[in-house]
Parts: sequence; C-alpha cells; structure tokens
Amino acid sequence: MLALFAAEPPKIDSGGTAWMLMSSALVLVMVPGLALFYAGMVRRKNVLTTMMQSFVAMAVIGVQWVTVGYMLAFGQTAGGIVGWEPRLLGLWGVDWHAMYGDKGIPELAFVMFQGKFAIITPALIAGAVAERMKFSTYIVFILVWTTFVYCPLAHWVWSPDGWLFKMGVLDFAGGTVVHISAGFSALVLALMIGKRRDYLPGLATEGFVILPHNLTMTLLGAGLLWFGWFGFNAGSAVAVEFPVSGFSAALAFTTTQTCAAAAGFTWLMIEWVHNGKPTSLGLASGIVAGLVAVTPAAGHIQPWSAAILGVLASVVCFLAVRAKNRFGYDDTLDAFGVHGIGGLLGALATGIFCIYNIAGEANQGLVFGQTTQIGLQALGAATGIGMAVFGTLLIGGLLNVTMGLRCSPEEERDGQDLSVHGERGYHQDIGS
Amino acid sequence: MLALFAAEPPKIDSGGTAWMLMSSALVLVMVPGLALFYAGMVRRKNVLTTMMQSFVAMAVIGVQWVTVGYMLAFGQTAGGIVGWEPRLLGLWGVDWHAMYGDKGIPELAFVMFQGKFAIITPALIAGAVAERMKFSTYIVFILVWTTFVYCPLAHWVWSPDGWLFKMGVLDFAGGTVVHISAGFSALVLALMIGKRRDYLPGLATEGFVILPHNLTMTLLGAGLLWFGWFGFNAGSAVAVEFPVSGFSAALAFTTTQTCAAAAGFTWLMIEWVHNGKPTSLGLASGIVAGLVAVTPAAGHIQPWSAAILGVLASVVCFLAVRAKNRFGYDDTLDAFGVHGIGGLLGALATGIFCIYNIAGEANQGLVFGQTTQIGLQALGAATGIGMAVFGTLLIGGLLNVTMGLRCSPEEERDGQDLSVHGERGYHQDIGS
Amino acid sequence: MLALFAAEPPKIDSGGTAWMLMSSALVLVMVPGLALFYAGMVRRKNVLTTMMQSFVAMAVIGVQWVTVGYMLAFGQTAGGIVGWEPRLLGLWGVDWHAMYGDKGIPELAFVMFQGKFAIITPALIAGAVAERMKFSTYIVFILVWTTFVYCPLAHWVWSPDGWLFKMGVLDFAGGTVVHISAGFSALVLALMIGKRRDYLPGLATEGFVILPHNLTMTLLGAGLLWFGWFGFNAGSAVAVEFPVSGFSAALAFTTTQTCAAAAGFTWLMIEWVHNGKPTSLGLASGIVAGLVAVTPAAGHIQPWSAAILGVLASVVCFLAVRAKNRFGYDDTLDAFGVHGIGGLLGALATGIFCIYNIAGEANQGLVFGQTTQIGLQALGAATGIGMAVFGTLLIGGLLNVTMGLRCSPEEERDGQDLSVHGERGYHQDIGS
Amino acid sequence: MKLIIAIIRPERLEAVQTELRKVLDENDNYRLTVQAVEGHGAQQGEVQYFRGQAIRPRLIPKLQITLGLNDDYVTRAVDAICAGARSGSVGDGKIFVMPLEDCIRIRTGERGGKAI
Amino acid sequence: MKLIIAIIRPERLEAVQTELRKVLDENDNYRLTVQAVEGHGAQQGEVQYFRGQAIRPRLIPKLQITLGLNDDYVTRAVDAICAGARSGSVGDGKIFVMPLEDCIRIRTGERGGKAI
Amino acid sequence: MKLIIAIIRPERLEAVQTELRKVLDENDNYRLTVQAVEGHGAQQGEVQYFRGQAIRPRLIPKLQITLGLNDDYVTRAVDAICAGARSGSVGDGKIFVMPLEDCIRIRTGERGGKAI
Ligand SMILES: Nc1ncnc2c1ncn2[C@@H]1O[C@H](COP(=O)(O)OP(=O)(O)O)[C@@H](O)[C@H]1O
Ligand SMILES: Nc1ncnc2c1ncn2[C@@H]1O[C@H](COP(=O)(O)OP(=O)(O)O)[C@@H](O)[C@H]1O
Ligand SMILES: Nc1ncnc2c1ncn2[C@@H]1O[C@H](COP(=O)(O)OP(=O)(O)O)[C@@H](O)[C@H]1O
Repeated sequence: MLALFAAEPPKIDSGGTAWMLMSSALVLVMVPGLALFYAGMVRRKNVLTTMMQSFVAMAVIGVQWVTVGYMLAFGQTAGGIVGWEPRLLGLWGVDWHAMYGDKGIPELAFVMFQGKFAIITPALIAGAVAERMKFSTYIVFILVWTTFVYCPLAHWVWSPDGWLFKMGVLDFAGGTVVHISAGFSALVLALMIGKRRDYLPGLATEGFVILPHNLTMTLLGAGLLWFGWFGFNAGSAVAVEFPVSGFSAALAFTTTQTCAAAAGFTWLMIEWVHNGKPTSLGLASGIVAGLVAVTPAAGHIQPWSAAILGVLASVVCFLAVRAKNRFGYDDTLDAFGVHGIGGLLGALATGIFCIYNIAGEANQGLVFGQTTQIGLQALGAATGIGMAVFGTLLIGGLLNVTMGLRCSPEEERDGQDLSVHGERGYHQDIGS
Repeated sequence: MLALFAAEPPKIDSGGTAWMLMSSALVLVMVPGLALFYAGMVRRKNVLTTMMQSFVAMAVIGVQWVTVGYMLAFGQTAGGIVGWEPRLLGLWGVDWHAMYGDKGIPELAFVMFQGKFAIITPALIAGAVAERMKFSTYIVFILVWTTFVYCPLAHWVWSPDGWLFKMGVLDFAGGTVVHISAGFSALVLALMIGKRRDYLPGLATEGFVILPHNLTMTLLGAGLLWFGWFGFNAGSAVAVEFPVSGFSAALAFTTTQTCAAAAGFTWLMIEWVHNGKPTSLGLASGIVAGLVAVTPAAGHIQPWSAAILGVLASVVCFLAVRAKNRFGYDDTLDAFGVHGIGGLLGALATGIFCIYNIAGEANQGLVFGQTTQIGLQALGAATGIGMAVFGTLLIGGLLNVTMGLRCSPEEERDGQDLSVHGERGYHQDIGS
Repeated sequence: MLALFAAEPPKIDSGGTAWMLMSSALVLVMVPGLALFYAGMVRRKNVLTTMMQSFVAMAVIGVQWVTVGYMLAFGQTAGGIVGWEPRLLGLWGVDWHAMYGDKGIPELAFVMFQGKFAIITPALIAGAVAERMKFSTYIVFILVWTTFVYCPLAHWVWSPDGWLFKMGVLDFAGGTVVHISAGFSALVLALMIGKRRDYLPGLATEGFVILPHNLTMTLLGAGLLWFGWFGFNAGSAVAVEFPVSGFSAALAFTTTQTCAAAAGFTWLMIEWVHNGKPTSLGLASGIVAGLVAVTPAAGHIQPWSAAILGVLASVVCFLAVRAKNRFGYDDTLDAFGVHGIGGLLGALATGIFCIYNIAGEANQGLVFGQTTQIGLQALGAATGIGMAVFGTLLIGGLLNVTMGLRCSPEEERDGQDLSVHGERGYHQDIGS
Repeated sequence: MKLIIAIIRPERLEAVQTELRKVLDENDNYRLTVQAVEGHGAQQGEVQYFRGQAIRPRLIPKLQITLGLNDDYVTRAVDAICAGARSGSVGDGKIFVMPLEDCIRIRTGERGGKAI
Repeated sequence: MKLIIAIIRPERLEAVQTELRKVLDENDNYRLTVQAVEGHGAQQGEVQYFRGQAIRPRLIPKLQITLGLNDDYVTRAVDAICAGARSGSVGDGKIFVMPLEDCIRIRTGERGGKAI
Repeated sequence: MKLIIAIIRPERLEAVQTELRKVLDENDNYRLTVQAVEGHGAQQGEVQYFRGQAIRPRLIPKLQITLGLNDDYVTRAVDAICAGARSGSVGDGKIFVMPLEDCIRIRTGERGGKAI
C-alpha cells in the first residue's frame, strides 16, 4: 500500500513526528491528572462536578479548537490581533499531507499539540471557583474565554506574526499564555463569584472547616501532571528547533524535572520549618508550582537555573497561598496562588536566566548582565495579566447578569453532584 | 559495543520504531484504564473480580499471543482462513533482527503492538457479564475466544492474505476486529448467562437498584482509555504508511481526538435535554462511544467527518443503551450498546466518509457519491457479527455444559471478591 | 529561528531522542505507580506517608542526581570505583548541545533517563519499612544510600570504566543495580528496624491482622508500573545499540511483556492450586515479580526464555514471600521477597539464557552450554548483595544512633499521616 | 413504644426488608434506619488471603437496624426480622428490644405513638 | 438521664449544632456523637441517573445523632434539634428518647448526672 | 439485661477488647458490635494542615461499641472498658448504660438472658 504515498517524497521527520504525537497524548493525560488533583481536594458531594469541569473542557474545547480556535490562534494574522484564515475553519482546508513549517512534522500534529494546551488552560480556572460555580455557565464561560482571551493571546505570543512575538517576548511552553492567563482569570472569577457559603478562613482553627476528601487522588493527579508536563514543555521544542526531538527538547525536559524536584522539596521544607508538619499536599503543591514556573523558561535556561527557580517558585507560591488567607477571598484550590503567581514568576525568571533570546543571541538573561529581555518579559506578563483581567471581567460580568455565575444555595449546600448531575461519586452499597 | 550491530546495516527507522513501541505501551495502559472504567460501575463486593477480568487478560492473552496467537492472525495464510506458519510458534523462528515489511520497524515491535489489541478485545466482553460470570470459566472463555474468533477475524481483515482484506474492506484500527467482535459476543454471552439476581430494570424507579460504587474510578478509567487510544488508532498507521509516524498517524490522531470530543459533548447534551441532568457517566460514555466509532475510520476520514461521526456515535449508542432497558436483558456495563453498536456505526461510517480506499483511490466514501466501499464495509461488519455470534454461541454453549458460565447464587449474592478470590477491595481498619 | 541551530550540523537521531525522552517520562510515571501499589496495601492511617515515601524520592533524588549523582555514576572514573568529573557537578559543564556517545541523543536525555532509575530504586526500599520508619530519617537515608551505594554500583556495572562492566557482567536495565541493591537493602533495613507493633504473623489465623485498605489502588499501581516498565527496560537499549529505538529496544519490550504475563498467570495458578483462592494481589505480585526478573535480561534473551523466566519468577518469589512468614521478620510489602529475590533470579537467568555477551559473541548462556557468563552474573549479583548489605548496615546503623530509624510508638499507633504530616488521607465530610 | 436495635448479616437486608414490609406497611412506607457496623462473636472471621497467607479479621461486617415501634407491632417485627435474617449458621446476629419513652417527628413536631 | 437518638438530614447537622450550642453550651463544649446512616421511610429516594435510566435508591443518606442528657435538658434539646433539622418536607426524621440508667466518663470514672 | 453504648478513642479498641475478653469470655467468644462515629465534646479537634493553614475539624473520629449484657456482667464490663479505653486526656469518651427489655438470638430464636 506504500504506493499510495510514494508520489509525495517523504519529507517527514519520523522521530520528530513521533515525539509530537506522544507529547500531544501526554498533554491530554494532564486533563484527567488535573481532574484528580482538584477533585481530591473538594468534598465528596462535589467530586464529580469538579472532575467534570476538567473533562468537559476536553469535549467542548476539543471541538472549538478544530472549528475556530486553531484559526484564531495560528491562522494568518489580521493586523497582529488575531488569526483569520477561513480555510482553517473546521480544518476544512488543511490537507492532511500538509507539513508544519520546516519542522518535518504534519500540520495536523501541530494542530493537535496546540489544541491540548487550549483544553487544559481554561480547566485550570475551575480550581478557583470549585464547589459553587454553575455548571452550565462554566461551559459557556470556558468556550467564550478560550475564543476571546486564550486564542488572541496565543496569537500575540506564539504566532510568528504576533506583536509580542515580534518584539521578542519569550514564552517557551506557556507561562503567559497558559498560566498567567488562567491564574489571573481565576482570581477575577473567584472575586466575582464570592466565597463558598461555609468558607470561613478566620475561624479555621475554631472548627468550621472544609477538608479535602481524598488526598490520594490529589497525589495521583500530581503524578500524572508531572508525567504529562514532559510533553507540555519538551514538546514545545516544536517552536524552536529541527528536529523537534533534539537538544531543545532534552534541555526542556531536564529543566522541567529539575525545577519540579527542587520546588517539591522546598515547599516540604518550608512547611516543616514553619508548622512542624511536612504535608503530602505541600509536596504536591510544590511540584506543581515548580512545573508552572519552569514552563515559560524550559528551553531557554540551564539546569542549575531551573534548580534555583524551583526554590523560588515554592517560596513565592507558598507566600501567595498564605496571602489568600489574609485577604479572605476564596480561591478554592489556589489556581491564582499557584498558576497566576507561579506563571508570573516564571515569565520574569525567563528574563533573568535565559541563555539565548528569540533572535538566537546568547546569554541575554539578567544574570549575564543584560536587561532587555527581562523588560520584554515584564511587558509580556503585563499584557497577559491585562488581557486576563479585562477579558474575564467582561465575560464574567455578562454571564453573571444573563445566566448567573453561581449555582443555587441549595445546590451548593447539597453538592452539585446530586442536584445538578443526578449522581453521587460514591455509593456504599449497604446490603446490596 | 556498537560493533555488534554494525554488520547489519541500519535499515531501522528509529522514529517509526519509537512510535510503535510507544503505541504498544499506550494500548497496554488501556487495560488498567478499562479495569477502572468497569470496576467503578459495579458494587464494592465485585470490584476486584471486575478489575481482574481486565488484568488477567494481560496475563493469559499475553502468553497466548506469543505462543500461537500471532501466528494464527499474521502468519502465512492457510487458504485465507487462518495463519499457519509453525516457525512463529512461541516466536521461535522470529529473528530479533527481522524487519516488519517495508515499514522500517523490527518485526517484534509489530508483534507486540498487535498483541495488545488481542489483550484488550476479550477484556471488553467482560463488561456485559460483570458481577456474575464464573471466574475460571471466564479465563477459559477468553483464551478460546481469542484463539478461535479473534485471531481468524484479524487474519481475514488485517493480513494481506485475508479474504476481507483482499476484497478491500477497511478497518483502520479495529472497528470490526475489535469492537464489533467484542460487542456482539458480549451480547450473546449476556443473553446466555442471564440477568443478575437483583437486576430489575422494570422497578428501576421503585427502589430495587444497583448503583456504581465509585464514579471517580470510571472517570479516571475513561481518561486513561482516551490517552491510550491515541496509540491504538494513530499507531495503526503501521498498516498503511512509511514512516509509521507520519501523515496517517497524525490524521488518525486528529480524527480520534475530534470524534471523542464531539461525542462526549453530544451525550452530555442529550442527557441534559432529556433528563435535565447531564451526568459524568454520560460524558464518559460519550467519550468512549466516540473513540469506538472512530476506530475503524481513524486514518481514512477527514477531521470534519470525525466531528459528525462523534455526534452520530452518541445519538446511536445512547439509543442502543436505552433499548437494553426496553428489552430487559442485562448487559451490565453496556459492552454491546457502546462497543457493538458503536463499532458497527464506525465500520459503516468508514464507507460513508472515507477519503481513499485500500487501493489508494481517492474519495471513495458515500459522501463523494461512491457506493462500493460502504457495501464492502457492510460485508465486513456482517462477517464480524456472524463470526462473533456463532463463535460465542458455540464456545459459550460448550463451556456452559462443561464448566458452567455462572458463579453460584451465594457467590453472586456475597460478591465474588470474597467468595472466589478471598479478598475485599476495601477495608475500613476500624481500630487498627 | 532555525538559523540558531544551523551552525551545528544536526547529528541528532530524532527517533532515538524521542524514545529516550519518552522512556524517561515512562520511568517517572512508575513512581506514582509504585506509590499506589504500596499505599493500597497499608492501613488508612498511613496511606499518605507511604505515598510520600515514593513522591519525596522524586524531589530529593531529583535534585541529588543533577547535583552529584550523575557525576558519581557516569563521570570519568576515579580508579574504577566511582565517577569523579567536577565539570558534571550541577551539570554545570554539560553543554546542552553535547551528544551522548555515538547514540545520536543529547547527553541531557541520557542524564534524565538515568536519573529516573536513581529515583525509583531507593523508593522501592520503602516497601520493607512502611508503617513505621521515621519520615525525616527516611529522607536522609535515601539521600545517603543513593550517593554511597547506588551511584558507585551503577558506576561499576554500567559505566564503560566500571570494573564489573569491564569483566563482562550483564545487567540490561538494572537487576543488580536496581532490584538486588534495593531488595537486599530492604531486608537489612527491615531487620534493623524491627516489626510493626501489631504484626503477629503467628496469630494470622487467630484474629490479629493487618489488611490492605484499598486493593484497587494496588492494582492500578501495578498497571502503571507495567506501563512505565516498558520505558525502563526498552529504553535501556540506549546502552547497546544505535539507533536507540531499534532491535534491542523491541526485543526488550517483547521479553518484558512476555515475562510479566507468564509470571502473573503463574502466581495466580499457584494460589489457585494452593489455597483455592486466586487473589488479585497475587496476580499483581506475579506481574511485578516477572517485571523485576526480566529487567537484567530484557535485551539479552529470547521471548521464549522470557516466558520460562516468568514462570520461574513467580515460583521463586512466591516461596520467598512465604519464607518471610516462617522466619517472622516484617518486610511490610515484600520489597525483599519480590525485588531482592526476583532481581537475583533475573541476574542469574541472564547467564542462563543470554544470546550474546558484552563483547557481542553469540549464544553465551548456560542453555547453549557456556558457563562463563553465569559465573560473571553470580559475581555481579554477589557484589550487588555485598554492597547493599554492608552499605545499608553502615548507613542504617549510623542513622539509628543519630536520628533514630523508627517513629515513636504513638506515631505508629495513630498512623503517621496525622501525627507526622498533619493530614488524613480520607475525610468523610459528615454533614458538610 | 419500643426501640429495636438488630444486628444482621449484610446480605440479609433485602429479605428483612421484604418481611418487614409485610407486617409494618399499612398503605404507608414502614420506616427504618440502617448502618454498617462490624461485629465480634462466636462466628469465625471470614478467611482472606494476603500474599499467600491466610488471615481472619477479628471483626466481621454486619448491618445494624434501628426501628422505633408501637408496642403492638413489636412481636410481629421481631418475627419478621428473624424470618428474613436467619440463615441457621453462627453469625446471624441479635435483636435488642429497649423501652422508648418518647418519639418526635421532626417535620411536624408530633409526639408519641402517632409519630413513630 | 435520657439518651436521645435522632435521625436527621445530613445537610441539617450544621444548623442542629448551632441550635444545640445555644441551649446546651454552658461555658463548656456541649457533647454529641454523630454517625452516617441510611434511612427508609415515607420520603421517596433521591432520583439518580445511570446511563440515561432514572433510578431511586431504596435507602437515603441520613445522619444519626446520639446524645446523653440530664432530664432537665431533654425538652430544650428536643426543641433545638427540631428547630435546626426541620425543613418541612417529608424525610426530616425522628427523635427517639430513651431512659438512661447510668453514664460513666471514661477519663475520670465519674458516674451519673455529672458525667453526662 | 442492659445495653451498653460506649464511645471510645479508635486507637483504644484493641485494649478494650483485651480487657473485655478477660471478664466476658467464658470458653466462648464474648460478643460485641463496633462502628465508626464522630464526636464533639470538650476535646479540641486534631490539628490538620491544608496548604499551610492550620485547621481543626469540629468532629473527631471515635468508635462506638454496642454491647448487650446480663445484669451480673455490667459492672465488670464497665470497669473493663474504662481500663482499656482510659488515656487520661480529654476525649476518652463515655459509657451509657440502658435498660434492655428483651434480646433475641436470630439464629435460634432464643430469648432473654441466655440469648445475650
Ligand atoms: N451481646 C451482644 N452485644 C452486642 N453485639 C452482639 C451481641 N451478641 C451478638 N452480637 C452481634 O451479633 C453478631 C453475631 O453474633 P455471633 O455470636 O457471631 O452469632 P450468633 O448470634 O448466631 O451466635 C456479632 O458479630 C455481633 O455483632
Ligand atoms: N420508626 C422509625 N424507626 C427508625 N427510623 C425511622 C423511623 N421513622 C423515621 N425514621 C428515620 O427517619 C427518616 C425520615 O423518615 P420519613 O418517614 O421519610 O420522613 P418523616 O419523618 O418526615 O415523615 C427515615 O429515612 C428513617 O431513617
Ligand atoms: N453526653 C454525650 N452524648 C453523646 N456523646 C458524648 C457525650 N459525652 C461525650 N460524648 C462522646 O465522647 C467523646 C469524648 O468526649 P469529651 O468531652 O471530648 O471528653 P471527656 O469525656 O474525656 O471529657 C465526644 O467526642 C463524644 O463523641
């Protein structure tokens, strides 16, 4: 049957293509990973709705991406603002023999890889509003948000025509596009939607508390996230190198591993010194904080920088999470404290440690005495924050007055699993 | 040490080989995925025996495949009926430096990839007879069924000598060989074995009910299935293209993702409109239905066709599952409704949407005005159904009169975990 | 941006690199797999501390490896004893464009792959001392043990300068370096630390028993271990062949699959005959025993040898686990019985079945009438045992008198989750 | 009024409910409360296996039924529970009958016999 | 002394505890014991869906409160439980009041009223 | 006959069973029923940490023991429970002694004292 394809000389790099497909699969498995990570921390009555907030993103954004999302983010630019290339609608005009740029991989492989990023980003936001956001509104929110906030931002930063890309802002695997945008949107949404009815941080030592119902789920989730993150970060070498599975990928893999390890260890130690109790959730939170922080920097920094970044990530995110308790807003699962702040740290750290800039010039980080890149990074981060905050205010505000952001008080009290989805996560089967 | 291999000039395509190995591993991880998917839906007292039905297939068919299975399915044909090539027994005569065809991969990589398909197919059947099939009989059943139903069918459809292959039937990754064969066998076996003692669908709204004991397991299982399915479908490019990780693989990956997303979303919407309750199990069921339906079509259709197929898959499988309640047979976890019907839909849809046929001629689907391919697809599906139904009637009938298909009433009442395996899935550790 | 890399002609084998990165990720996912496998078998009150024993290895050894571990194991040799190449400290002097040997992969990819082995090895030991080892001491123990036992042993066996390597000892993926070293250290540590307060094997049939709290976790863990083990074993082809994803990798993949399947089935059958109860834990234990035993042999033996080895592995490990009950020491989760004995069996079996030796000469196994290799294997295993036993005695002894090996009796009684980590694995959320 | 606390085998709940329905259900759903408990008694623990070793947990899973009743119904209910729960082997459990001084239906505030 | 056993809706525990605190807490934490149970009664089971099929489990999750009290406090406690637990719909549950002969505080060995 | 309901610390069950065995076991296995409950009282909740924040759940895990006894054995059993369950710190729990009117052994239908 080979004859079928012989007409077209094989320009494919089979190794790079294998790595792209595998990386896409790895990013997909982060979604159940995230579902477990989040769901373990909520109460039994909300475990399914919390998992669904991740899973439904696979369904909804999975369709959105091949319909319009890919075009908006990676189509030919309309004035540097957004992609606009009608032949990409529904991937209608994408020949399945089309190659992606000069990277030796099919365009469809690139479409899929990027699609997974679009799926997981809005799902991160769910962590901030878990246990109270209305499910129907959530679906509409992630659809609109991905279309009007994520896709343009991805276009600005990652498309060769994007204005931030052209200025030289670095974002290897999505510190700004993914984590800053999700984290700051999470904060805004959490503030708009208000606290859970029984969230009383001031009384936390006096008895009114909400406890994670199953931390083994959260730990397994963290493990799957770490696993999948190698695809997320090392797969992002697709943007910078041929072959895709080459030096950049290996570097990104190494910094990812190192930063996560250092951050996990640091968070554990902070807790040990601070409370005398090194918690498993602390270890998992540190791992995730490290993974977030290294994301924008992964292919641009050296392993030892990644170790330092890991330490910083846990210190900064630990403080950010504590700040929540001081300010009293209810970011249920710390989507802002970990993704927003961790992503911001990573974006700036890329400017501090980077060993080459977008033009390929070496040693551009602050540690090498250069200040241009960190300025650019700050600009990129600020843009991401602005886009996230205003976009979410607008979309959230509109949805608030139309559909309502919040489930009913009874649904919140009884748990959305039963009241909204007609299911319970667990049944004891007494006598059956 | 390189010298060792230098004598043999490296004809290996390292990228394609990497993708084949990875795909094989991905298909293997579908087995624990399936175990979780199924086990979450049964009652606590049967959780381990249900998981074992999947895991034991890894052990039993894992050995069967390298012993005789590979030979029967992919050995040189004995009259187009079955493979018969004694040197393949125990892989005895397979030189580990042998290549598989012109695809640049070691033959052993192909053996392993196909072996994983042989493992998961009979494990699918278990879903229909969960909570009551006798464990020893189950083991014998899957062994005999794989040998006498699965292997010949794989030979007919996938071996270049197979009669269905020669006629031009398309089955990219196993709609007929895997899902139709498993799904229809599941139906037959469920009918032969009868309902569970406490399965009373007519009273479902009056109180005698069997509830899933842990839906978070089922959701995680669905996540792992989706993840592994990329290996299942995109790895199946091994049959059609060099390099294995090239355009076909990327296309299959894209259609798999798109169909699953569309189907997941559709099932959720059907439930929302129909009952007012969009369930997590519905979302997971839709995802699986979409994955099943796209399997035979994955590398042969366009992404937009996959989206349509996803919508169809959920509509059709939703109705099939409801039909069960009307007819009153007890397909415990809907192996027939999802795999049998979904696989049949996919096999036919391949004839509707396919963009090239087995000879490489373009635009052969019904949507392009061609009717030959859909006829061939119907023939393939009918053959698969016939083989599954008669094979299972025969094997099941024989086992029924010899070993007995069903566990004892006490074992069923008390759960097989304790009575058959001497274990309980969960212990509360009161006071220890 | 390609220009950046054009100066350096691409010598990278993209397929091999993809496989190395993927294999590294697969070995990482074994760590959550191991965490689940172990944690399911302990009581609820220790579930988090048991999972943390695996996860913390990712953090601690993750940092150790890039700091000193890689240098000690794979740096230029200091007299064949240990690696000593200061430029490798903190990977400071590793240019990210450096290649690893003649294998066409970046050196960093090799660093990462080997680093995952260093992470999982000490985590295996935790199984023997679960539910009673002091958490702080555990962290120090794995750090010191990896540095002074694992790294030198890896140097001896795997570094081209290592003395065991030079003599011709075969250890494809770590029978001696990983499983013997971890298993025998586990035994020594279990003996030093003593039994759990409520471990009374003599009364096991009279009512004082410790039961696994969640076997579904253990089964899922076994599934993830099997999945990840393909990276562990087939990825180890990096040591012997170019391209890395070629014949050796496919062979190792095949023997891994075959041995695990045969072993899983054998253990199940032994239990069935012996107790009349084929348990799910038995199936999982057999799978793991098979995976352990095939590890040193994976790329050196034929598939049929792997099947025989699988049968042997379950017979031998089943007996070893029973011996524990006779001798009365408390190896909580049978780290010695499965990893120590299984690894030893595998190391010797490599000498029995191997089809080529380190010099590339064919048919060197005992079954081909050659005795040299099995002698070498015995030497390697004996060295591994000696190193593990003396190293652990020394490190364990020192830690015993300084930090104490064991948690306090109250912590043991109440569970370390609450007393040490300030968490509970599960909350019922009564009324919230 | 009496309060009955009965310990039964988990697999007998269905039969017990069927029997109780016959004697307590008067065009209304009879009422009862169930919970999972673990029991120790003459019955040997169920044999389980852990890595080839036979073990018998000290405590065996049981169900506890709580049932508030007017005096007239006590004998009938006790007989029904016995009928449904009896297997004849050791471990069938116990029925405890206790005096009940008052009973209040929370929804209405009704008290005594008519609130049962 | 009396022993009160009350069956309530799970979501009402918080309110019940708030009410009990008002009448039982005398510069000391009032004491109570709670457990998860399942109840059968006039209330229809909560509707759930399984693959498109509506099902109503026979048993509904409830909480059981156990409360040992001196006689003076019984009326107040019963009223407080009713106040906190009442939703007005079928399924609010019951309060059972039983005679309590003795009460021992394990820590001190104190008996009777002062040990409650 | 009496029915004893005792609330104890989970980690004390082993000791309580050992003590009860001494006084109740007369060449027969003594009988008892256990269940997991949660308690509220003078004892402060166990401190737990959630993302760096110290929290104390309102309810603390306890075990509840149900024990039907003939009158002669009550004092002994109470003393045994106290001996096994006492740690001396706040939170040791309570023993409630209630009148038991009847007891039926389901397996045999025996009633009263000999069925206990
Ligand atoms: N006096 C008792 N107090 C509390 N529970 C009891 C008592 N007697 C029996 N039980 C409960 O009944 C169960 C069955 O009792 P057992 O002695 O094993 O069987 P049988 O009642 O048939 O002789 C026990 O496991 C225990 O839960
Ligand atoms: N006589 C009783 N004995 C035991 N439990 C009871 C009794 N009456 C009510 N209950 C418990 O109270 C719950 C609520 O009772 P139900 O009849 O549904 O509502 P209501 O009391 O509002 O009429 C039941 O589910 C059951 O657990
Ligand atoms: N009057 C009571 N009614 C119900 N449960 C009680 C009562 N008194 C104590 N308990 C139970 O006993 C446990 C211990 O009581 P607590 O006041 O904390 O300690 P102590 O009894 O040592 O003073 C409580 O958590 C509760 O479960």
